[in-house]
Amino acid sequence: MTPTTLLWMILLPAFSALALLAVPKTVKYVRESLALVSAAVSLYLAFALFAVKDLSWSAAWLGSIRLELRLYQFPAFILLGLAGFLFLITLYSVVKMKDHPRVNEYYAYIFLSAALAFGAVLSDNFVPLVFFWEGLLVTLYALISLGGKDAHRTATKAFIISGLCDFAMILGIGIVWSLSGTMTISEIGLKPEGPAALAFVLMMIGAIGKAGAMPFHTWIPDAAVDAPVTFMAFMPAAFEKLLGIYLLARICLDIFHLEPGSGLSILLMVIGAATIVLAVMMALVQKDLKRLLSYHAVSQVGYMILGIGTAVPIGIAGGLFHMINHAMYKSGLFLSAGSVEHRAGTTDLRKLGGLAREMPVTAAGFTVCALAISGVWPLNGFVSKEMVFHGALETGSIIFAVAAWVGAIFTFASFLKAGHSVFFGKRSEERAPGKVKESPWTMLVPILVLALLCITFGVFNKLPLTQFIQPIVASHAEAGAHLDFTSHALDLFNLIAGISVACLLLAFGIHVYGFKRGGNKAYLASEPIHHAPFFKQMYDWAEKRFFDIYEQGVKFLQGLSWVLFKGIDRPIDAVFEKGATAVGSAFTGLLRKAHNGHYANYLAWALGGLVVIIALVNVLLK
Amino acid sequence: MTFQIILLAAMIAASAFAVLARDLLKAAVALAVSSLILGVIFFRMGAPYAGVFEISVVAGLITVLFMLTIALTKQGDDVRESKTVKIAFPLFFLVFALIDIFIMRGILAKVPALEGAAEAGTFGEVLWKERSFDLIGQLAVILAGVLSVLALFRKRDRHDHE
Amino acid sequence: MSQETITLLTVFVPIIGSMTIPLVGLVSRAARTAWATALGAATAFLAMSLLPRALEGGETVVRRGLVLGLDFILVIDPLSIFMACASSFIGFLIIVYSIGYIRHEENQNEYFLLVVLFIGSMMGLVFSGNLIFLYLFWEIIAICCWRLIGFYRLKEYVKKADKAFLITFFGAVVMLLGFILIYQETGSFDITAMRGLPVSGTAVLLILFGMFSKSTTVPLHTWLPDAGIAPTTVTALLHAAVLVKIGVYAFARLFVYGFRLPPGWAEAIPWIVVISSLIAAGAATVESDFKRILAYSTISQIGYIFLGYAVMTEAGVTGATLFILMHGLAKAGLFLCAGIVIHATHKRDVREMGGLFKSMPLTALAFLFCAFSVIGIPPFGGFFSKFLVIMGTVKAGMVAAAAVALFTAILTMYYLLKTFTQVFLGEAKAPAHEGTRSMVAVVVILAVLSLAAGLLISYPSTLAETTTAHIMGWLK
Amino acid sequence: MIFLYIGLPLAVSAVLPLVGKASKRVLPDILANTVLAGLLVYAATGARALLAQGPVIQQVRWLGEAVNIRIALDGFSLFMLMTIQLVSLCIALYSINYMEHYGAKANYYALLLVMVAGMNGLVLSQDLFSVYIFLEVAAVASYALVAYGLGAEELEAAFKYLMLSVVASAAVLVGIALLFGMTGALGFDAVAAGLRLLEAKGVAGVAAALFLMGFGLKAALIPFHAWLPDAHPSAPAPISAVLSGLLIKVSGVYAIARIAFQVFDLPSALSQVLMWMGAVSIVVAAFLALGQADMKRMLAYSSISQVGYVVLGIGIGTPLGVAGGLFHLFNHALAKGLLFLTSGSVQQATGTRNLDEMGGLAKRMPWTAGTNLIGALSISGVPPLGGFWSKLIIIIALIQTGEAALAVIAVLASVLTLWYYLIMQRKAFFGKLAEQWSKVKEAPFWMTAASVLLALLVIGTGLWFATVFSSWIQPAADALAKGF
Repeated sequence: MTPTTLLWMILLPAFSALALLAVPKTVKYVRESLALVSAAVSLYLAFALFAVKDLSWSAAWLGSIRLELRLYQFPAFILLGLAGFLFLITLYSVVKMKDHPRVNEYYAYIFLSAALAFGAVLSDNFVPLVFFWEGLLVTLYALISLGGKDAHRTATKAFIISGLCDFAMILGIGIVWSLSGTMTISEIGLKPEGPAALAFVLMMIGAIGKAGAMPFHTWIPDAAVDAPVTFMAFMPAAFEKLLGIYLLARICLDIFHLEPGSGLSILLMVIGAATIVLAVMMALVQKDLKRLLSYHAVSQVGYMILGIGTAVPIGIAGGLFHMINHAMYKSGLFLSAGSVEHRAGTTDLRKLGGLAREMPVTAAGFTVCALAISGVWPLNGFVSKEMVFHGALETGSIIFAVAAWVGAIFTFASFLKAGHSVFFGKRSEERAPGKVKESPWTMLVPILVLALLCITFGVFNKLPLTQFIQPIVASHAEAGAHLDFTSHALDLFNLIAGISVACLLLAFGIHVYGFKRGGNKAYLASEPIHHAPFFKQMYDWAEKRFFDIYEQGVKFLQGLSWVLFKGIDRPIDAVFEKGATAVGSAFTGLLRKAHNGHYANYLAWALGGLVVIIALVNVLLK
Repeated sequence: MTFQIILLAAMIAASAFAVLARDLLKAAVALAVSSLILGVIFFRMGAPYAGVFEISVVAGLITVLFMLTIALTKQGDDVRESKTVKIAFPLFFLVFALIDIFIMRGILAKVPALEGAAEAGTFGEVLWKERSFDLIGQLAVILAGVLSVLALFRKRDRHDHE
Repeated sequence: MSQETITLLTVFVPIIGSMTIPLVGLVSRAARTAWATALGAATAFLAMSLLPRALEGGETVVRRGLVLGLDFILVIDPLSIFMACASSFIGFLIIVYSIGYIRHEENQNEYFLLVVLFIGSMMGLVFSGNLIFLYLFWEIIAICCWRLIGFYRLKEYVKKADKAFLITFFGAVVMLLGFILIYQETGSFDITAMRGLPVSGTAVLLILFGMFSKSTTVPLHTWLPDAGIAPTTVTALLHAAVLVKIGVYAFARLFVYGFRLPPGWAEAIPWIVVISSLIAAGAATVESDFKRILAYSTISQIGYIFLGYAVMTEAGVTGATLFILMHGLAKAGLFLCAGIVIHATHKRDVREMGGLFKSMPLTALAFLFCAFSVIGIPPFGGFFSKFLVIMGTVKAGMVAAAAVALFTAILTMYYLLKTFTQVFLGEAKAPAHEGTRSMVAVVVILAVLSLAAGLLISYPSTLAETTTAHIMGWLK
Repeated sequence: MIFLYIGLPLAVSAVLPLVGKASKRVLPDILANTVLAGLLVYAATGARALLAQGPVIQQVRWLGEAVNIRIALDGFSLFMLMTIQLVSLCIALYSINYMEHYGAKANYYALLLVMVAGMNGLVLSQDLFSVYIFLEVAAVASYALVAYGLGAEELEAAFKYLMLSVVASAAVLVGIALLFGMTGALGFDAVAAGLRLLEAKGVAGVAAALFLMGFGLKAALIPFHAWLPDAHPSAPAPISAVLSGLLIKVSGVYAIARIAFQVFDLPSALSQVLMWMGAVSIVVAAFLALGQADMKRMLAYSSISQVGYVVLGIGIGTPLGVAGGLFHLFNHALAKGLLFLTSGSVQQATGTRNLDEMGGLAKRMPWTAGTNLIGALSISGVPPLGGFWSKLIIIIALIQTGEAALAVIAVLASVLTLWYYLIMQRKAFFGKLAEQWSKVKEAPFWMTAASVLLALLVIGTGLWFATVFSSWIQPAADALAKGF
């Protein structure tokens, strides 16, 4: 492995993207094979690099700023994850996106995103980091635009929200740069105090914004409806989570040294906890599978942020582990939803039901992933959530652990509702029996692989924890030198796990209660909560997008613009357009009135002038 | 002395004619004659410069101006003055004159003059030797006057369409 | 040829050549157009042939003594070469586009004469090393600009042209007063002789008037949106290649690489331009006339260039220099796309457009690319310039100003995407067709260049950095 | 033979009416133009060489005997002579076509030549009374020329002009009398010597004020300007051009400058008064011009405003200021002459002077429109034309002497100037062609040629300002400000 491999890691998908764009639409198979091959090569490279783990490469770039790439434990791991998802989603797309009218663009954007994401992960300099990071905005916009008729609205929304976060990050980077004097990330290590604290917050906004935490999440549920489902599995579920949390971890561990119990740590935990609870409450009442999943994609980010925000080793490890776990099961879930959509033509919970019989593999994959996300023992979600709980408790603020548990309750409740409505229960009357078939294998394989990974990472959790997570945390000395995963009980039989299990049982109870109240209709299972006194009002407001940062932000922007335009710009223009003319004609009018054509008048001026001049000359002479 | 009296009498006669003449042109010419005589009187009283200037300015120039004015007003409309101006102008003029009188009196009393700058020389000398350049000017003024009258009293050929 | 000769040719080939355009026009229209294009190409080529010189750094001063210290001085250094290349190249592309665009208009002789003269004067301004000659070319540009804005000769249009001329002239004469004050203080009009000399705040204020009026900074900006009534090629020329850049160029030449700003101004100017940028972005959001939106966008972006130079950090200055190029490419692209759209739909109000992506995909994509570049999204060129400007501002300790600038960037994002959506996406409201080949070719070239400038950033940035090193050199 | 400048035009003008009997057009055209061209060439070559050793005083001989006609030629007068012949020649060229329909061309040329002779005489004379006399020579000719159209409006304007001019003459005469009474001398240097001996500041001040009023009225400085907006537009276009371009400068500005410097030695009081008179004229007249719809009236007010600049520049009193003022005098003479000529072309083509009735004439009269634009831009002080450099020098001189307020006025007034010239451009030339003028034709050859010649001079002055400045303006300014 030569250092240039790092560059090829980025260039390969980029060139593939160009090649994919160039493949004519009429040619069959070439595009798909090309995509698969290059995804596979990327995955291979990622594996190879993961084995090496220590490389750096740099080249002259922006004047004195160099294009610095650096590979070590952490990026190598993320890179592997990204490449893996790229491959799986490409495989899935082979069938799912086959008939999409702009399929070549789709592949091109996917591979471009991959290239940019690889670049962002490998960058060891803020400038290339921002370059790749913000470059993802373009592919984000493009990919969402590929959806339905109104997709461009959502695309704009996603673009602007992400842009906001990225700009915040740029400002943060600027401050970091002026404090530390270098753009090379590995040379920086600041204490988040004073201006550095501001920089921390700004960079954090960039990171969690990418990951889709509240309040920067609102485009995700919209995209779930408008954008292709593969995009959802690819970007919000996998890539953006990995990138966002990766950067958050780097911010908390490398660039700044976050102290447990510090104000910033609390801030992060508050954001995490709020995201968990609020997003899951929204997820609970959704009637569309993709929308429901998308809210979970937001909610789960809360756990990661909470974990990293604790700044204690177990919490950080939990957050990171949750990141990779979440990417697996959430991709799996989106892909299953895509599979359902592919065959049943809809993801509306009200129109689905009993699909387990027709689509058993999909149903199985979905179930495993759903249980994993709900934190059911012994799946991977259970382990990582436990670690987060431990971390939260270790900081001494029980409230955050409580919030995490509340999240767990409703997560499970909403997945019970979703799974029940889609795969179990009665078959929907609208659907003729036998019409729906299981999806083709290329779609199923990714789902199954992801489900299996969920099981593996859960059951044999020591393996990923010691192989992947521990070295990462360990490489940041203060945080996790002695983390060996034995100090905290991660099995079923301890108090914390007990509380978690109790939460799950409670969730089951809620579901059953709601199911019965809703006249045995699974999709109505969340209605009791939906219509509870306080919640109803909140949900109504949320429905009207009162809490949507974008909608409110746009209103603010428009209002501000209007004020600036009418209040400053137009008055200034009036000064030139009307004011100057008015003053000119006023003076002119006055003077013209004096010139009335009477000789005597003029003579009087002349004589008056003479008197004045004589007086002036004489005064001035003295 | 007799010559002086004759000159004075002639000047008065010319002036009276200038006032009484109904034809404005003749009046102007009469005024010129009157000024001319005045110039000679100045000279004879030992003020050759005053004489020369009197002839230059009044006899030459003013006459031309008068003739020109007559030529202009003959064809032009009357210049109408508004009532306010009629009142305002004399008032202003009065004030101006008063100020002028007082200030000028004060100043004129104090106007210093160099010693020994008395005028000297004969009329011919002053006119020919000292002020000969003005002679050309006077010729030019008269030429201009003649040309002006020619121009203003020309047949309005090709101009009537305006 | 020596650099001196090349530079003199760069300035005088277009200026003198422009005078011959109507003469050629007497012979044949095609020959005239070809001749004008050739002059544009020659200018761009001559300017670019100085590039190797720019990369070496250092400067050459050409001097021809005249009376009263009004010497004719040319300064050939990386800054002037960079600016000359950017302007002449974009100007050349616009001339090519014009071939198709104004084919059916009257007064084409005058049009080409003025455009070439415009570019030539720009070259003169860029290389001028004497304040008075800077002013001289400045005003020749104003004259060209005035005639070109009123090109369609409608009463209201000519009024707007007069407005533009008067406001910029007002600013310019006030600036001239400032120049004279400087002359009084330093005893020279020679820019090269006054590096590092302190000047009074009054002079700075007066000079800023001129720069702000030309580079359309609030409150002397409103003529620029009104100038949108000009043919689109002209607006593109004004916004991208020449006119509005001369204020910032002069700023760099005088305040960064010239005399020293008195204390207080270095802090005040960034705030003025940042707020100007914000106000203009707000106005762009409210406007619905296609070209007015873009015009306000220019005003807003100019603020960044000023900001970069005003903070006087290396990153800021490099960023601002790059910004001139990037904004030139992208804004020219945006205007020329707008030109194609307006040409095809005969509408100017974006609310009456829609769904044009289908009928003119290349134009739409070019527009989007250029919009991304203007917003500052990687991998487009505009990203680097904006990023460096922000970095420079933060480095200078003006975090709040940088924050406002970034907020403006969000607003930029909002209105440009909104415009793109309104014009190219959604329901098709009017039948339309793609522009002529030369027109589309030019916008595509500009879009691709916007992208390429980002992907191959190391080339322009090396040049920009050499420039910065050169002009900041005396500060140390 | 410098005396030719006075004698030749006078002689020719005397015979011209007779020549006119023989040939109504061709001979007068040729004769008048040849005289002016010859004098111009002589000014540019021979007279220039004469001056190489310093100021020249020539004694005229009459039949072998020295008569007391002494004419003084220094840099300043030479510069003025040059300007006078240059503009007059262009105007005479223009008249070849323009004066066709007025008739009596020979008489017209004769008057024009008398006026030129008057101006030349004024410039060459070196004593107060001669100045006065030649002032009147030029003035008398100009009254007749203003009224040359013989319409009611023209006659009224000429009458008003005459009436106010007489007041001016009276003031000048009183001033001369005062000085003569004090010093017993009339020659500039002699009077100056006398005044130095007397140290009578107050009375000298009154005399200076009288001169200021008298010549100020000729120069149409505010508040003595009221005759000009009537007189200048009423005259035939070439005459307007001479009046605005030359007469007000020679009989007003030149006389003021000569007397203020050479007789009074420009005390600072006089300098202040001059500068402020100039400044007030600049601003007030600019505003007045702004409100005009009559093209020539606008130009007339503009003349007042620009003469303000000239006086402002000269009033500064430093060599640089004087140079700026004189340079502006030159530039304004060219540009305003040009503008009046083009306005004449427009009037002849369309029959109107009302800007509101015109529109888009550039389409039909490209040469006229183009030259008009050049003149307008030059006067507004837009580089690279001549007017820019002169204004620049004036402003530099103002700043150098610390007159910041005046500098600001001078600068801002040039925006006003540009404003009204843009209005003129917009309403007359730059815009859509108005329906009724679709058949308008470009001006005839000589009219166009004269305009183009002037326009080229304006451009040339701008581009080769350094040469013009160092070879003509600088010696003139030195002659005035430094006294050699």
